[in-house]
Amino acid sequence: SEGAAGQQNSEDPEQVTLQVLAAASLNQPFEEIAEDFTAAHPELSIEISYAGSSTLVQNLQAGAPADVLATADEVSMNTANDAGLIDVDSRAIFASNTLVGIVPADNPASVDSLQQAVAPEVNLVTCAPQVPCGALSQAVAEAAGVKLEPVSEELQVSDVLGKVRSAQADAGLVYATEAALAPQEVEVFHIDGADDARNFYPIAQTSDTDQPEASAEFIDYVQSDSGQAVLEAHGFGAP
Amino acid sequence: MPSAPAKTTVQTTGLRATLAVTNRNVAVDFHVPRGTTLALVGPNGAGKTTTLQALAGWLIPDTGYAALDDTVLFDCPTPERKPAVWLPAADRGIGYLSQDPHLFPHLSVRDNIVYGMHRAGMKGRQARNAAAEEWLERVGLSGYGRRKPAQLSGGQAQRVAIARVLASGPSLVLLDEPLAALDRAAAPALRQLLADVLQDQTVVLVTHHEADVKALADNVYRLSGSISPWE
Amino acid sequence: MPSAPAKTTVQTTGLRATLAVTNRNVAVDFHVPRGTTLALVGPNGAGKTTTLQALAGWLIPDTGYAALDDTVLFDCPTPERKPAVWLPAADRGIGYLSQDPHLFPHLSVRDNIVYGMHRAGMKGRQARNAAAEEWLERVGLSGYGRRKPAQLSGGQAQRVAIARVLASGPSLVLLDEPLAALDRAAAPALRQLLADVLQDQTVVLVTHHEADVKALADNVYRLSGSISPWE
Amino acid sequence: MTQQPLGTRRQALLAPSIPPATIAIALLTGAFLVLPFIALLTGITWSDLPELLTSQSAVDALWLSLRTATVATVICIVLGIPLALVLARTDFPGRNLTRVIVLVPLVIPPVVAGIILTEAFGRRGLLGEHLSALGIDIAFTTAAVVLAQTFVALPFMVTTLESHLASSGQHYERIAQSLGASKWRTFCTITLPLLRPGLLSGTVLTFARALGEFGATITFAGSLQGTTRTMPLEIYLARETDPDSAVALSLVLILVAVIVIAVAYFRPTQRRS
Amino acid sequence: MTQQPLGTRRQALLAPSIPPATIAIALLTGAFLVLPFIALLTGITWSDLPELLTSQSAVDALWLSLRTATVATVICIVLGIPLALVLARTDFPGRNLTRVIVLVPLVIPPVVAGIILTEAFGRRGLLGEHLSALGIDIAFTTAAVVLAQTFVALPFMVTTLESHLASSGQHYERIAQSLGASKWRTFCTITLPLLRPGLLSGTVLTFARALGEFGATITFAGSLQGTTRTMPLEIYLARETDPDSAVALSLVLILVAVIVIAVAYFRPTQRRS
Ligand SMILES: Nc1ncnc2c1ncn2[C@@H]1O[C@H](COP(=O)(O)OP(=O)(O)OP(=O)(O)O)[C@@H](O)[C@H]1O
Ligand SMILES: Nc1ncnc2c1ncn2[C@@H]1O[C@H](COP(=O)(O)OP(=O)(O)OP(=O)(O)O)[C@@H](O)[C@H]1O
Ligand SMILES: [Mg+2]
Ligand SMILES: [Mg+2]
Repeated sequence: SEGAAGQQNSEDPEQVTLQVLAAASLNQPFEEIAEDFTAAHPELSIEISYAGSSTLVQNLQAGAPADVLATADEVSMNTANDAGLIDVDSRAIFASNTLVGIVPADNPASVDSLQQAVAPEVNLVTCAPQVPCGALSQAVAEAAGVKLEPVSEELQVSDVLGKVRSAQADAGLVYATEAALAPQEVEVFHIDGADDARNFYPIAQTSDTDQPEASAEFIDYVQSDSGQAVLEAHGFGAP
Repeated sequence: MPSAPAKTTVQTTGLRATLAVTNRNVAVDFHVPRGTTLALVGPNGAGKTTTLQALAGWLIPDTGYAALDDTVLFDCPTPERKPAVWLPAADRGIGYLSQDPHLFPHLSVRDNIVYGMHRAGMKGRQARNAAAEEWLERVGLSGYGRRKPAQLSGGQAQRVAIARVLASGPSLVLLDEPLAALDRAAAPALRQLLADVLQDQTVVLVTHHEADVKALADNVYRLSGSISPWE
Repeated sequence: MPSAPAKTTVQTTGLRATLAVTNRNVAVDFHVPRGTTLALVGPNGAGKTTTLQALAGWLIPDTGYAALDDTVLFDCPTPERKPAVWLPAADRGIGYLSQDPHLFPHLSVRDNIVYGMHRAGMKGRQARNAAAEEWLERVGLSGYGRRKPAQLSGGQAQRVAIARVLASGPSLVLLDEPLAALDRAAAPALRQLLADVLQDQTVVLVTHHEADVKALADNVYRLSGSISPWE
Repeated sequence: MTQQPLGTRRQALLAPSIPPATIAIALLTGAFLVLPFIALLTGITWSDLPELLTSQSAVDALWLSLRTATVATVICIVLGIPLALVLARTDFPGRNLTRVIVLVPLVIPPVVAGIILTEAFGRRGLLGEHLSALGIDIAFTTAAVVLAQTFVALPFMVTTLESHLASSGQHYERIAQSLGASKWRTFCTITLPLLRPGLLSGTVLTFARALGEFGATITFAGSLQGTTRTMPLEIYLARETDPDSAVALSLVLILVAVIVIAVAYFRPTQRRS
Repeated sequence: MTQQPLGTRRQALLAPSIPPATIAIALLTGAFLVLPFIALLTGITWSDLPELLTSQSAVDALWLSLRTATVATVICIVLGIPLALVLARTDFPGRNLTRVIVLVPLVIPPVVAGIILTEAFGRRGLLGEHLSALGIDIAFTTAAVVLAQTFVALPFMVTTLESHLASSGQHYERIAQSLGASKWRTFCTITLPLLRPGLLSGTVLTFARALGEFGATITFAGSLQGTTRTMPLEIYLARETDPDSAVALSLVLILVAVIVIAVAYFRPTQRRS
């Protein structure tokens, strides 16, 4: 499964390229992690493709060359597992994410709790229940005993952030990592009980990788202290 | 030549035109007294069509001045500047039969003839259709009203184009070789028709045929601006 | 009329044509002996253009048969079925001057004339350009080679179209009112040119003018299929 | 004489033949396009189809898509014809700049189109701010969907119409005005009818683009069943849980488009009336 | 006589005037399109721009986008002209069905286009399976990007060309063949040059659509820097972290498109050479 790009290092026959499929929300931490990792392992180079988790699984199913898969939810990983695309033994949870509420910086509707956010005059946006962050929102709201009636059920968490950030919406429910992307533009409010319903990020080797050792090393590194530190810096919680 | 009844303006006004189109080597200067027909003759490329186009409002001459009775059609004192006066084509009340018939391809023959009757002030769909039928009969095409222009022969299309121009009730008629495509049998009849219809009208007629000049023209203006190796 | 030298086929073969186009009311049947000119005359709408179009391969007649010397151009025994023989236009070796000049608008006047010289077998860009210049001179337009067709007057375009057809070296020439748009001065000269160029050619000539018939035709075929209120 | 007997052969002139090589390439191209279409058809679990298509969310999405795409297309026609006319037939400084701006929505990724629409017409946007002050709030409404579709589809209408206007010449307009027709009458009775082939192909492209619009809608209008969640959004969502149902829903979208387009498009391709 | 003095006024016939109402609507439409464009320009942090644009990933993506969109456009021209010609000028059973199939990629959401491309040309796809057996594997290569772009952009070329061919008539082709020109020569010297306005607008639409392609690419070709991550994918990723940089990158895409289009497009709009 060596990609075409692996040829650029052909002067060094030992050079190995690791191909990683990662959820788009992992873009920043994984770039940093990859940099640190290859610094420690000069014989390895890493290429990462980012997309939505379900797209990644579909890509893999269609034969995308890859050694490691990291998704933003366990459902996608289960799908990959059911299709025999991953090596079950290598599967691990390496990060988690909690749900938080966000409002535009000037908080036009004066919202600072989930209860206020579901008031009818507030333009609330959430993810659609079909996507991971939407399912999480539903679960949290149910636990808190409120009913979500958003003006829009977004297909991606980044669209929720986008709408709150542009003040198109008065409030939104997003992952803490997502909120951390725009610290100046949105204010975060905590949701009671959200920590009990966390979303976990699994990682695994693909079943047809031809670099099992290197893959395992990378997966280990993500779970190591230095990997976790990077993830934490970007708002991710512990596994 | 008898003229409109109770009008007291100078009978001879009609059309006055002086114009030049430099890069086509065209320069003309003539006067068509009201109610008369001027034949514009000359070799291919002399500028006959160009002159009619300027009068019709399709082309701005480099310099020139033209007036129809009391109305100034255009006034272009210098080639560099915008015309001092430029009456748009639609407001000139001029009927122009171009060298190609150019019938509206999407309209039936009848609707082509009806098209200009708005200007002629004819009211009512019925009246217009009846008038169009009359015109078709005059040009020898009764029964052809429902056809599309693509279904006509060359000479038939030319006849419809003549009817279309005349039916629009113009106050000046410009005809560019109206009888060129017509058969020998039809030409004299249509010539007679033109002679009848145009009798009291101010007309500029482009033609290559002596017979047309004889039958229709009161005056002749000869262009020789351009080349023709046989002149 | 002198003919090609060392050929021993029947000298008189030439063009034989019988054809009918029902819904246009057209039915003709004639023979043009090799090397002669037939004038096709008749009122507007009689079917002259239709006949030429069928011969040129632009239109399939309902029934008909035509052969040029030894080559069958088409054979349409019944209106319902596909023609038994149908030679495509490009393979007929026929030069057809249509009623409208239809010069290729994107080519210069010279390139319009050069276009058909492939068929005439003329080799080399230089030779072709020189030949085109000669043709332009013949039709009185030397110096116009670089213009675009849109920059010509009606009569000038018609002259180029004539040159274009003749320059393509056709073995049968079909001319639809070639001299209609030409000025009085030019017409006799071009008529003479045609008479010279077409002398040994097989020609079908559509015209409304007695003078053309007299000067150019060996035989006359008169159509009267269609209406003309003055016939 | 008036009613001539109907000919047994077509009266129109023959179409000149085209090179056989082009036919060969056309076949190849056809195959290239047909293959995915077959893949689509074979990829569908037909037994699931009835259930899928009658689900409330699918019906809502389909209905919403039809309404918004139709309205957007009509707006594009009404706005696009004048703009194309001005671009093709008048000469003004900044004409080329206008052309460039017309093409912008065509080039930018739809998601970015959504972002800049928000910055223009959103609650805090350049114009949206003032609309908001007047109590007009289009965010999260069906109007926002129409706006997004219009924005991304308009260039197709304008570009198509402009090229048709540019290649058609203006002889008939000139003659109409010489027959005394006003500008408006010339436009309605000559320009528009003669523009018909361009208008049809422009409408097809516009409608199709509006119907398939996804990125700008999700970013600018949001996604709420029955209000802003059009078919493409519904399909995207379905794909999260079940890629097969996404493909099946696409088939519906194709069928709808084909029916709508067929009504508009196939009439003129028949030879003569 | 050969060289006449250059006229001081344009020799062309006047353009007949258009209704003032159309000018008013055109202005309104222009404003509607300009507003988001202004929003785009004001939304950019210009000081960040140099850094953004010189980042390796942006340069890679831009270069990849340019290459793939250009290749896809060329393929669309080569494949689209014959198909349009066959659709417009020949009569065969199944012509209308072919038209429908040509329009399919236009209607389906790009993500679904990616899915069905995978099912057709992917490693386990209808054709891909056999290609794979031959050692040809296009999924997740740059070739896959080109394939996806070609698939979604081809309908624009075909539809535009077909409507131009349909509205242009075939008189000149007939005359060329009567002058003895072969089918192929007629095609090259008459049909193609006269098709120029349609070809230009088709090329602009095709190139723009290929350049902006996102959904089919990410689904069918994946997103790997330098190989399959085109500008729209790069922009999508940038947007995850920073919408402003997404807008700024879009500006680059717009500039590139404008330059490429300007080269192709603006020449013919100048009056006479
Ligand atoms: N668009 C143009 N650009 C440049 N020159 C042109 C253009 N149109 C016509 N001309 C030239 O202007 C001159 C006058 O043309 P015009 O059409 O007025 O002639 P005409 O007298 O009508 O000739 P004909 O009897 O052939 O119709 C001709 O020499 C012609 O070549
Ligand atoms: N496309 C068509 N459909 C139906 N009828 C047509 C079509 N074209 C021509 N006709 C009719 O066929 C008849 C013959 O037309 P044709 O053009 O052959 O006449 P023509 O002899 O060339 O006349 P002209 O001297 O006017 O050029 C005419 O009555 C005409 O109305
Ligand atoms: Mg003239
Ligand atoms: Mg005729």
